Amino acid sequence: MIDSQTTNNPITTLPYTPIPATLTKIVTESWDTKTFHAEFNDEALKDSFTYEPGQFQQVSVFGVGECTFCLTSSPTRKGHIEFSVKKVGSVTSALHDMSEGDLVGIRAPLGNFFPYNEWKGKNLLFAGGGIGMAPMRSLLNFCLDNRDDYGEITTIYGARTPGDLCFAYEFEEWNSKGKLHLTVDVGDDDWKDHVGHVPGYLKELAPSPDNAIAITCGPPIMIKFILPEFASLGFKPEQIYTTLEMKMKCGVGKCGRCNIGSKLVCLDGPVFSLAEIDELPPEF
Amino acid sequence: MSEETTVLAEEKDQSAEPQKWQPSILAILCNWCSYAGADLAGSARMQYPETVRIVRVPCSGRTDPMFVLKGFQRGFDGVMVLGCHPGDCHYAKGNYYARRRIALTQDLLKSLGIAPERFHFEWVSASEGNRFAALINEFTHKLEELGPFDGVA
Amino acid sequence: MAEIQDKIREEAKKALESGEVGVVIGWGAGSVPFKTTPVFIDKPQDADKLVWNPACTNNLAVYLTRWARDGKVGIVAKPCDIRSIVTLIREKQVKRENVFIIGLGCGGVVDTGLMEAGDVRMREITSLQWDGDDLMVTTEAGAVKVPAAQALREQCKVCHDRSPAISDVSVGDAVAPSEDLKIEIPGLSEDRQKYWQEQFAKCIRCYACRQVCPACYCETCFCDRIEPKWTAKKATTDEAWMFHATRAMHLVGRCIGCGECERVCPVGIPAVELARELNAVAKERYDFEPGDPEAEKPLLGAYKENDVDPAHHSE
Amino acid sequence: MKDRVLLKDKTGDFLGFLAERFEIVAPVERADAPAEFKELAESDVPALDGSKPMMTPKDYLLPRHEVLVKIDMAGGETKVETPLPEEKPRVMLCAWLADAQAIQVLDRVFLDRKFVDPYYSCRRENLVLFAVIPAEMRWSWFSGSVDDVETWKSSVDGLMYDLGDRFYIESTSEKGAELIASAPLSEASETDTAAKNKLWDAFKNTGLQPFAGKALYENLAWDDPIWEEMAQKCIACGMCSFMCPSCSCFDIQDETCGHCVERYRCRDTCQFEDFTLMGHGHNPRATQLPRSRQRLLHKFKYQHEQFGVVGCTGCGRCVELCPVNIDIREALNRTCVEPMEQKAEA
Repeated sequence: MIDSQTTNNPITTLPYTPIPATLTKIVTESWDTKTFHAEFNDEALKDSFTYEPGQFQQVSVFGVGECTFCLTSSPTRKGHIEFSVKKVGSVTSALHDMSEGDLVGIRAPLGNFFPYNEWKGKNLLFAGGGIGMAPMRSLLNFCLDNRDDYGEITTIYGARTPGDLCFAYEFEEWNSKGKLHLTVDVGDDDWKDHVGHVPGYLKELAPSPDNAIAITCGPPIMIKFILPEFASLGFKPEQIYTTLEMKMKCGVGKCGRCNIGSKLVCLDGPVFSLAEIDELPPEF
Repeated sequence: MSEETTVLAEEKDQSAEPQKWQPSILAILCNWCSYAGADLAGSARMQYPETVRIVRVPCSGRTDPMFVLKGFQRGFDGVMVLGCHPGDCHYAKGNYYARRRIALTQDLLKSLGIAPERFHFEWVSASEGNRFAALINEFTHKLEELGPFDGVA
Repeated sequence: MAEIQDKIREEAKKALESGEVGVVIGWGAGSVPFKTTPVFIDKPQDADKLVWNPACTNNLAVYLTRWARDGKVGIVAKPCDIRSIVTLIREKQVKRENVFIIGLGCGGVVDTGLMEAGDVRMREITSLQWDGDDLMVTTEAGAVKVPAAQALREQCKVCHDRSPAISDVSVGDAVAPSEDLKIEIPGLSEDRQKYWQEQFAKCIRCYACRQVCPACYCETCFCDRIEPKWTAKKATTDEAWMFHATRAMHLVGRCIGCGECERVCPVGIPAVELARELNAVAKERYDFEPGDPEAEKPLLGAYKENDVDPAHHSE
Repeated sequence: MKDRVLLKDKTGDFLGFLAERFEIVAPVERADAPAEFKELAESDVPALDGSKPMMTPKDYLLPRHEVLVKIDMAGGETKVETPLPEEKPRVMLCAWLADAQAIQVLDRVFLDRKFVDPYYSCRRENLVLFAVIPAEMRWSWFSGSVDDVETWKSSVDGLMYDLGDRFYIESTSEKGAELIASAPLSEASETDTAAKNKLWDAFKNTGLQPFAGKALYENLAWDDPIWEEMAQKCIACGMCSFMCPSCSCFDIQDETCGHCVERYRCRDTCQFEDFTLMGHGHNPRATQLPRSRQRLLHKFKYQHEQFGVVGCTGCGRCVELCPVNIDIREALNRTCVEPMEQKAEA
């Protein structure tokens, strides 16, 4: 288990208390999505803060409320943390209105993480759609930074239009250290890559399930269609991982709203293998 | 937050007590008459207490009783609603609807045990800048006599 | 009583068999003999599950906005429930042609809380029946007679309209209005501000009062709205004050005084009282009664040029 | 461990003894409303005999409104403050045994998991807990049907049995034994002990249901027609959860006042539509049916799987208070016992 426990991170003793952090950089990813870079104001915490790919955080806009975001940066790249925000509700809108230098509150790291230690020596296949790339980006960059531990690292990333693709500034790295396949539902005049949905593209690329792990994240509709594709390629439920999303308030297993059956997404998740999901009642 | 609630939240905060206590008043004014009346009072440099917080509504008919209740919940000492004289509504009949609603709001406040003097409803036209200032002064005096509102809780 | 119950079942069966309605909403036997529970009968052979007894308290009109939206439903209704239906029709929440009303005359229903405060041992009750003006409580040990004044719900004691205002079929005889008793609420006549503060301090914000109320039909209640946030979710006295005061205001001209909100309140807040007082004013000042089928427009959706002028009231 | 008795006319002395050592938390009588657990002030009249309906002890341990964090942003600086309740020795008197057992469920949620809830823990850590067995059991109780109530005795430090003119005080922990040994109490006679045993048997056998002793968590079905039936009737208020001694779901909200933000928690329930509604509009429990199912499955299945304890302790409040008489006992009988009987017949 990860050791936020042994650090000086107050979340272990005061789990509801947000820690002040400053937005150091705001990157506009698409028309409705921004990525925020934040640094803890407390220098000691800034240095010692550590997390694992797949974990999430609660970000506060004081006076408006708190919202759940995955940590989209990789723990290998220290000093600041990143989270990507799609503008949908009151907190996300308030975040979008903020500027560099503004203050937020952060409670992190929360939840479980991708079992990357068990995946050493394997080929990794990332298949993401839209904002679903955010939780996978942490793991992807982590694996690229520990490149020698893994076999092939292939990414299939799709969005509605070219303008909806996030993290374009990292595509080069993803494609040089691994292999990146981009696709959009609707292209434009400049679009040279694939056009079509992620599940269809996956079928076309037909990666081998041998010694491989597939990680997939995206809108529910994409997940619904991609799972059968993985199955027909020969991926077993134990080889497929995703992160689940539920409404959360506390993030620490108390407030009671993120349960799926007897599992709490905030404590037992957000990372689940398909084998684990198959055991859960169909209520997410 | 909507405009109304923002106003309510901020105004109450700003009206933190000066040395001598002055009653805080929430005044909900129709855009076409009393708000213009207040404007007139202002441009004519008429004196009235600065502890009045004005919320402009398009018509007294827009005055949801919730505005009044929220004012009392937030601790205003008095709430006032001013609209166009009957027959003069910019939208023909908005103030007639307001009339019933406001009358019943008065009754509700009575039922809740809030002194009826803390709520004031009046018709004020755009030309009655004088009267607007006088009404505010009068209402302020009345509230001074009553003393601070001890709140709903 | 038993004959009325038989007639209800018969009418429900007929309406279901003829296909006039797809479902009949009525009361069924409760999980204990002194309670009933709403039932939704959709097969003629199930009509025998309907019951009529002194514990038929629920105002079933609360279900109409959900059930009678797309088709015709039957509803077994007491005169007060019918007043709620009248309001829903007037306010265009339900179409008259979408409800088939099996109307009942009613002398009142019981307040089980009052019975418990008396000497009745709830566990031993086997049935409740009216015996003239008295409530006959049958227990394992024998039968006890409880005078109506001790058993009736407060609202029933002052009920003026004990026969259906409108109905498609009417079951049972007309029932004479009650003598004009008053509801006495201890403490209310003294310091009202303090009284309501004490009451609202108890509120746990479970919203049972709102949910059980046929007149609270809004899709999204003002207090569930995020923007603007009219009341916070927390159960503090001032927020509860805001909730109950606003709800009372929303009920003027809608609340027909069935008292369901008061019955279901787990902490005993007489929530119906504020709306009842306002409606008394509305009756006197505007000659408006929410349960009156003749009143075409909602109270606050109408005006008269010579309405009382509140501006001169406050002078 | 020697059991003792408290003569009711000596209650004042006993409370005085406790007050010197503890903050006393007990149900306090209120006009026209169930008694409420609070720290006993001098003018308060505690309702000690447990005979009347009362609010749950969770209202004390987990207040309906609790400020978690205060954020002061005056002068451009941001100070984040965590106002924790005072830690002090407390004794809680006269919770129904079902309610006291429900505290075990709360403990599992707030103390046992990866994160300890500091607010709950401050009130709970040094709490000595005495439950009451009233002279007469309420009609709605069914504790004996959900669990082996003998095992519940270890969830409390002692039990007070109402024997009419006296309470028989039985200690069930070392802490409890120490306390009653030094308290101003009288010795129990054999008659007292016999009366107490009789009362205990009455509690054990109260409201026994056909589902008693059946492993509900194994038998509650996801696709049972009962969920639809419950959802039809349910008016979606939060009373069953808010009045439940073990329901503990909450919401967190921010409130701004000038330069200050208070972040508080307040009750919430799986019965409300917006409970699981996400910002982008998706709601995994979008209709009443899954919400009705969630309430029962959570108590009888999920919590059992998570903690090995049943979330419902049979206090009967929801049975008594449900505005539309959705009776949890009836639902359990229908979902569990009937299909089992049908299976047996076939």
